[in-house]
Formats: sequence, structure tokens, C-alpha cells
Amino acid sequence: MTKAIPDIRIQAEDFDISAEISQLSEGRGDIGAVVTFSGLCRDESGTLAALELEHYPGMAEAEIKHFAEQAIERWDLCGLIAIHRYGKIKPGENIVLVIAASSHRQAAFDGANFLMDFLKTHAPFWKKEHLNDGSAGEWVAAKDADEDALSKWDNRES
Amino acid sequence: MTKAIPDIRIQAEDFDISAEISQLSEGRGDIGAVVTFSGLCRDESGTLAALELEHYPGMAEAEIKHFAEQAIERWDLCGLIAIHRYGKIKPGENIVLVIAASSHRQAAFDGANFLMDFLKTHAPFWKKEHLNDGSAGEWVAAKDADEDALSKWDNRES
Amino acid sequence: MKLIYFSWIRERIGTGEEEVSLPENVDTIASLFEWLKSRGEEFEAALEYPDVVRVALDQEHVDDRQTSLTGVKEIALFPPMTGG
Amino acid sequence: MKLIYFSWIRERIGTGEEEVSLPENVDTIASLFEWLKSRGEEFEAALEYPDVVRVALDQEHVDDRQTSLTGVKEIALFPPMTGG
Repeated sequence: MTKAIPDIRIQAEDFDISAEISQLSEGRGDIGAVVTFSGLCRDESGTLAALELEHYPGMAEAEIKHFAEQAIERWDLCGLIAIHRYGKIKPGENIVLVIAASSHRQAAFDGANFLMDFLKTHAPFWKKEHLNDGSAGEWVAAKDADEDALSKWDNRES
Repeated sequence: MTKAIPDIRIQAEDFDISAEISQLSEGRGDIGAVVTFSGLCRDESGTLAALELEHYPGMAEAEIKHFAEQAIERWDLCGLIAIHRYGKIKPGENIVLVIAASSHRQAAFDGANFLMDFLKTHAPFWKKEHLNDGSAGEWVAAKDADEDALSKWDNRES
Repeated sequence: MKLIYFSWIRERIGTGEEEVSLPENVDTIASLFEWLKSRGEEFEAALEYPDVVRVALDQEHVDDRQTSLTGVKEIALFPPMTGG
Repeated sequence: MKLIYFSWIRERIGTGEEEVSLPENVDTIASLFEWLKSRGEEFEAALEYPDVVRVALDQEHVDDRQTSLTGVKEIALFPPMTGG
């Protein structure tokens, strides 16, 4: 069987999840499970006006593609899409989308979860906060918990 | 905080994932992660014409609601939707949708995954195959693997 | 008392539901199975492998075959579920 | 040689990218850090906590600070990533 080719996009525009799923599954009879993850901008209890996302063009696509190919290989996915937005994003808006399609449900869950964990810690994106009170926001600090989350993909048979 | 109320629907009609996500997250600033699972009818290498889904009205809703409430409690979900179709479903068409929304990504993944595992084994639905060659199809047999999948939710801190 | 059947159990019995009056000594799931089997070969075929038959009393799963039927209004018999 | 900076490292240095000619003895990431710090207090501020600074050589993550810069065309410095 031909390996699926990951579809990676870094863009300012929003995405439509239903349209992306259709694009992935249309006309295919081998897909039994589709898992999507969308990450949204939270308002941090009303204090946040927006997040500004900076990225490293070129490297961002390459890094996500690298881990997307690992996910396809490890869980034998039928298809994998990752879309990461950059620029100013307001609370309630989408930041990131991962879609994993597989014949079986656990593979689709694991593939999407794995890619998100690596995207959080390995994709060259940085978030700066813009606050509602007009004060200068901080750069969001990396969380140890995100780094720790990677360990669940070590030495584990899928 | 008020507990989220699960939105459970058993219906013949298809669903629109983007519309369902909007319904769940519109106007909310506390949702940081939305995970959707959709289960599709496979064509079983071209042999399958359709699946026919029978269910136990009343009990189907009640059972899914029961496990949906457990998921909301255990992972402190902001929202949870489950839609299960019945009737004749062709290859490539949707069978089931679960959407879990949370402040944090692993909770959304786990909540959706948990509900799907219980739905597979505890919700009163049965699938009958209709084959392309016109021969009488079989009732799909329950899989031990689906029963085994439940064990990953035992004795585990989330 | 309403009895409801699903999937291949429904097909083997030949009906989806029926109203019955249980004899007085039929007061547990186990005795219900015995009584049903006595009602004809379609029931014998449906309950050929009683261990795989799942039971819901008033729409709640019940595993223990010695569970009492007292006060129950609706009993459903069906094979292992295959939803999702 | 192109140097690229992101996030608060870019802000502290005051520019997103620059073309530089490295002195001959600046041939590893460690020596690059020392050389940059000698270029002024904005660089000293950016590299105040060198352990948290991540490095990519030609768009590939590199952990080892003794890695050679020979043949490298583009070096990026940035804080831990916070995507997703």
C-alpha cells in the first residue's frame, strides 16, 4: 500500500474542519475513523485580547512534516492533515488543526494525539499575549507538562 | 462551576461536524481544545453495500448519557456531544460522532476516546451487513479487542 | 410484561416484541430463559448459546442471571452490542 | 552567514535577522554565543540565560553546543517553542 502523504499548511487564515475532513475521506472506503484536534485561543478569564503567533517559515513546515510522517508510519494512517495559523488570533478563534484518518479508531486517536504533543514542543512557533487592559503582554512560557507529555510515546507498542 | 450537560442524539440523519463544534464553542472563552471522533462505514475491500444499524430506543440515549456524564466528571469537560445514527448507512458515510471540549488538550482526547470505547461495547446498537453480491449479510460480531480497550480506563488517574 | 428482542435474537424468534404473562415460578432471568426455550424451537434457536445473550431490565444492563424480575415492566434480550 | 532571531530573543536583540561574517575562531555554537555576547548589551541581554536558548542550524534543531558551524548557511536562535 502506498504511504499517505501528510498535508501540512502554515497560514494566517482560519480553516473549516468539515471541509478538511471531506477532502481527506471523500471517495475512500478504507477509512473507518477520523479524529480531529482543534486548539482554540482561550480568553484567560477575560484578561486576554489576543495571542500573536510568530513562526519560523520553512522550518515550521519541515518539522511538522517530519513528525507527521512518523505518525503515518507508526499507526499506518490513511491520511493526516495539520494546519497551524500565525498572526493575531482572538479568544474563541482557532489556532491549530490536526486530522488523523485510519481504518481503526485507536490509531486515529493516537496519531492525532502524538502529532499534537510534538507540535507543542518541537514546531517553531511562539505566542505573545496582548492584554485587554492595554498593558504589554508576555511571551507565553513553555510548560514542563508539554515536554513530559512526550514520554507517553516512548517505548510503547502501538 | 456548573457541570456541562451532555448533548446526546440518536438520529437517522447525517451530521455536520463544523456546525456541531460551533454550537459547542461559540461565545466561550474557556475552551482551549476540541477533539472530534467520527466513525465511518468502511467498504470492506468493496464487498459491503451498506450497514444497517438497529438500536434500542430510549436505552441507547440513556446509556450514552450515563457514560457521557462520567466523562464530563472525570475530565472536567466544558462540553460533550454524541450523535449516533441508525438505519441504512453506505460505505464512506458517517455512523457516529463524539465531540469533547476542554480547557486542555489531553482531557479532550481522553474524554472522546473514553466515550467511544464505552459506546462500542455498552450502547445498544447492532450492525448488519448488506453485501454487494446480493447475498444475505451477517450481523457484525462483537470484538474482544473492543472489550479489552475498556481496561485502559481502569485505575488510572487522569 | 413486555419482552423486546434485537438483532439476530429478534430474527430467530421472528418478532421484535411481545406482551406476555409470566408463570408465577418464572421470577429470575435464568428461569425466564428456561421458560422461553419451552415455548418452541424459534426460542430454542435464539437462546442456543445463552451465555452470549445480554439482558436489560427496564433498560438497564443486568449480568447476574439470578436477578429477580419482580416489578420489572420491560425485559430486553440481545447479543453483544456493536455500535460506534 | 545568516543569523535569525525569534520571540523575546529577537525583541532583546532588536532585529529579526542579520548577515554576519563570523571570525575564524567562532566555529561552534558555544563560541558563537561568546562572540555574540561581546557585540553589545542587547546581545548580552538576549543570551543572559544561554541554557534556555534553542538553536537550529539550517532549520534543524541542534542540542550539542560543540556542534561545528562549518558549512552552515543559516543559524536561528529562539526560546523554547510554544506552538499548538
